[in-house]
Amino acid sequence: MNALRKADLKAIIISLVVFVVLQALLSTNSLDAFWQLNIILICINIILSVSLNLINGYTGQFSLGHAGFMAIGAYTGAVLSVNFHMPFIVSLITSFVTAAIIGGLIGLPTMRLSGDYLAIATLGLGEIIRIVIMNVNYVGGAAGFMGIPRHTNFAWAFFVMLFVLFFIKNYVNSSYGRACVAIRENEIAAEAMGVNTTKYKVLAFTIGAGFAGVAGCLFAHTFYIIHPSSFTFLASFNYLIMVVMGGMGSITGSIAGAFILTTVSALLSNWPELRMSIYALILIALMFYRPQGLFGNIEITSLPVLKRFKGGKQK
Amino acid sequence: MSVLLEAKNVSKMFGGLKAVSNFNMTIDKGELVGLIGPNGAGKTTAFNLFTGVYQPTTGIISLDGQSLAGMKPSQITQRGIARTFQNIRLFSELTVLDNVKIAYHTHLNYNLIEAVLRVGRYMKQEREIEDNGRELLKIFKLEDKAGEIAKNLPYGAQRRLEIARALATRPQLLLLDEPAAGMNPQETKELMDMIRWIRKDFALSILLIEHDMSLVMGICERIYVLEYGSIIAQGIPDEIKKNPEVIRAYLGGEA
Amino acid sequence: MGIMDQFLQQLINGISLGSIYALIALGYTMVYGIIKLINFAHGDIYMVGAYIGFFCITILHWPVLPALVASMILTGILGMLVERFAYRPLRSAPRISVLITAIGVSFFLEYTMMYFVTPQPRTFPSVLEDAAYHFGPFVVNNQQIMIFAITIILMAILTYIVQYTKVGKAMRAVSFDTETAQLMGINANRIISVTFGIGSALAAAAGVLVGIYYNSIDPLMGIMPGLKAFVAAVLGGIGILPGAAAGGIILGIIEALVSGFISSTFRDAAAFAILILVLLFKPSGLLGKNTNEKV
Amino acid sequence: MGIMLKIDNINVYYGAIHAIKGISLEVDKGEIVTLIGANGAGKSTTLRTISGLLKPRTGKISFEDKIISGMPAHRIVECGVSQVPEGRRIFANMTVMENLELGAYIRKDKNAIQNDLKRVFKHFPRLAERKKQEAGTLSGGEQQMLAMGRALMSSPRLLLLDEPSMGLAPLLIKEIFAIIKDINEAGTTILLVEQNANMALSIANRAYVLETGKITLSGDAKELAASEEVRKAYLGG
Repeated sequence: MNALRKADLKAIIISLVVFVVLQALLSTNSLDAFWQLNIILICINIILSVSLNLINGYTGQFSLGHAGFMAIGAYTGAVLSVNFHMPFIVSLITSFVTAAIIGGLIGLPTMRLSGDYLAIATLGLGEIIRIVIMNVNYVGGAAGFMGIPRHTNFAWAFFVMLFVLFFIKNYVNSSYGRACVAIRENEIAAEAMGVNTTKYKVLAFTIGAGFAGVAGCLFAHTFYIIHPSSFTFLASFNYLIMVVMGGMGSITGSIAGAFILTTVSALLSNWPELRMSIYALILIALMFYRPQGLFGNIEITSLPVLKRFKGGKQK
Repeated sequence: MSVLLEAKNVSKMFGGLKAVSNFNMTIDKGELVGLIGPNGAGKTTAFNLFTGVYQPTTGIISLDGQSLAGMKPSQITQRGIARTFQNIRLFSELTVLDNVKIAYHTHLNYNLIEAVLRVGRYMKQEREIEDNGRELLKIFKLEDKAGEIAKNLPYGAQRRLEIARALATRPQLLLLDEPAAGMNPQETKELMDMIRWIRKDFALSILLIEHDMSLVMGICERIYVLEYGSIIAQGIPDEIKKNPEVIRAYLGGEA
Repeated sequence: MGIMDQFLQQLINGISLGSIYALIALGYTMVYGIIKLINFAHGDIYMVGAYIGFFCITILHWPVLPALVASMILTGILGMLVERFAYRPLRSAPRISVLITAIGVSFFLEYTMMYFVTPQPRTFPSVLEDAAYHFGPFVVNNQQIMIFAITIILMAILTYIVQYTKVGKAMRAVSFDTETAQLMGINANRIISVTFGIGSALAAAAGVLVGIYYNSIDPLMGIMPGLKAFVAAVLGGIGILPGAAAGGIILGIIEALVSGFISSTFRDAAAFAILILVLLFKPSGLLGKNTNEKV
Repeated sequence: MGIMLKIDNINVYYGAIHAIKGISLEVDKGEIVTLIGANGAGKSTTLRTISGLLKPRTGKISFEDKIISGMPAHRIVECGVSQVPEGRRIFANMTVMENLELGAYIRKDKNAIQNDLKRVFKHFPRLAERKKQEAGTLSGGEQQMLAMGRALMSSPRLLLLDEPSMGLAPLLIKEIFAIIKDINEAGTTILLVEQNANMALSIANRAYVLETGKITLSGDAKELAASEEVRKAYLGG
């Protein structure tokens, strides 16, 4: 019928193939427990990096508080599952809603700030969220929240990730996404083109926060316990680095960034100090030699090699 | 002829400084008006007041009889004023076509769900703006550059794209801030033809700030001259050229 | 102890802690003022300073003052090296690249240090005898007196340098308008380097003092104070030296009061809450002037 | 006598804009040369290129037979070229005295600096009265004087002035131009960029007219002042 739909269909088929292969590997126990866990973590980190990319990469609003929204989702989901025995899907949806609402409420005043000031404000807000959680005994305080059922399996993580990718990809390819990118490129010109910049900034922030909440909920149900110290601003840095490494404004890039960093981090987990030093050097080298990230703002589907197979109306 | 834009006794203070004072101006429907004056006279400030970037300290600006007071720039664009910028402000990392597509923003009305699921109105409207955008680019001789990144265009083409983008918002009034700045004489000449032609074909009014006097004198029907934030003269080009106040403002006193 | 006495005691504790924030914040604000970079690695520079001081005292058996000076000099050089090799090549790069580089430098310093000294906290030797002085109802100990004294001396030296020396005037000029400063014949790169050196030396002093005060140092000790110091700098008005000093002291006092009267677990939240309130209502800080973007 | 500054066919770009299109000009020792033209013609760009704030893509600039194009800006000041930038750009948060001291940044000889300070205060007595005042609180005219005084403190052999009349009332403009003439008579060569053509031509020896990045006219200042072409360059044909 048309190119868009055909591309969607192709993406779905590829995703299913990937899923079946990985699921087969998992159910035949070809991967040990460590890697089984890491595959789930990769899916979760992809959700986090892609949703942060919507805020930082596409809309150009420098947020450093992503881990805070992840924490909100994680704790919301855990409370619903443990204390209210809700089905997992309800926990996931509620995590989205709660994180999105708080994200929106935080976004409204802070989106007036820009650049460094926004970065530091969101960093502070993320920390406040974490400290508040740490002081609520109902969720275990500083000791952490224990006894969370292990609902997250590979299938859940994978299909939720797929949904988020689908959502954000289509979002950025609509007038909503174009408004975001226009704000990133030149806020004054965007406003002059009739884009209500406040609205779209807050909307991107809300959606990004919501999906971080979803990732948090998946994360909480991967382990038996969650702990406020998993959601410090250093975690936010980590997601930011995935986005920057992959390329701001590229979904493919965020996927690659999350995949590479999670894998490398898993591979080097026996040498923690060395791992972080190497990591730091790679980061600095990246900024020197490829500051736009691995993919820049290009998607894999628009690489010249692949373009030939697409029936688009490219000239 | 009916008045499209009217500025009545508009003043703008920055701190204690009067950037624009007692500014009066009318633009009729279909008119092509110039705004000139030495550096720092307050011309761009006037544009920023018309487009809602600044709010006037005193005075009223109205479009089609409706006051624009308190409106954000995006709302004013929706009312029908579009502009270009003195120092080009394209969405420089995006393609030429996407630059224009963004400008159709206010004419799209599908909702978030439709966008994410890509159904109904989304598909129809996206196709429309794609076609309209390419159509518009053709008019500005940019159709073969649709897929290029805006910042890679030659300078003159960037200026044209900025005008095309402004027109995509479907304005009644187009404000051009130094459209010929940085252009060579040949490009300037083509630009003059284009401005005349846009005005006629898109049936709109144009107000332009320009330093290139050959351009201003060549195409404007009426000219306002601004100095130190106040209008010191207005009239048809031939009057302006001979006006001793204007000559003094430009060449300085003390001959 | 009455509530007023407790208040006064917390005030003294707050000023001690605040002095340390102030020393770190001065470097933050100087660097931000001159190249508009949130130098996330500044807190780690402070950590390195603490370790250099520690080794001078424990291995070389130096007295505290020479150790402090040595730490300041070596850390100052480290700061200049970081600027020269990590930030200067990115002078015309987008802000985010430099910011990410700063995060990278921060990680690098933390974990390289951890590789060499292990993650375990070290006990900073007590260099002063544990004496406490009673001034009416409240108590000041030796360490606190030393912190006040050194902070005041360093601030006086800094003020002298910035206000009255040639290089200080050049620093202010570059920070106000780099291009015009060059038209005065000022080598901006050299002045930026000096700024990093001085800022890092102050952070090193803070590191040594904190070791003396809390008796414990570790490779990740710089993260929180680094952020807090940035909050202090924003609170006082980023780029303004007296602002950073005042911001540091105010922040220290507020934290001490929150720990004393509410709960120590909320003291970090208090710092960040202040940050956000300042950013939303007076982003230019207590001593700053508001500016508008030109269209 | 002899050529002091020689600009040889330079091309300067601002991103995609070709701002200076092959300009060549010369300033002789002891002269006042003015560069006039409408807004956006490239006058300031030319001065910024001489001072090293911009690098020409092609062509070269030499000062006293030394090639200065390509040198960093602070080295060019050391060669003896000082600029009063457009919009004055004084250090508003410092005192008048501190601004003047920064002007003498490259110099070491304390006595010579003191002499120049006296000279600056002689040209601009108002600055002496306001030595301790914060520069940002000065009036526009005083700020212009401070910017000029600051540039003189480096004891330049060539002084570049960018739009000294901008934003000033007519009476002040007269005063400033009289001082420029004095400074020149005291031995400093001057390259003056002005929009106020009549004023500039009245004190200059020679002039160049700049239009959209090119020199379209040049010659004796008195002759140009009388010519119709200058008016056309500003107000269009």
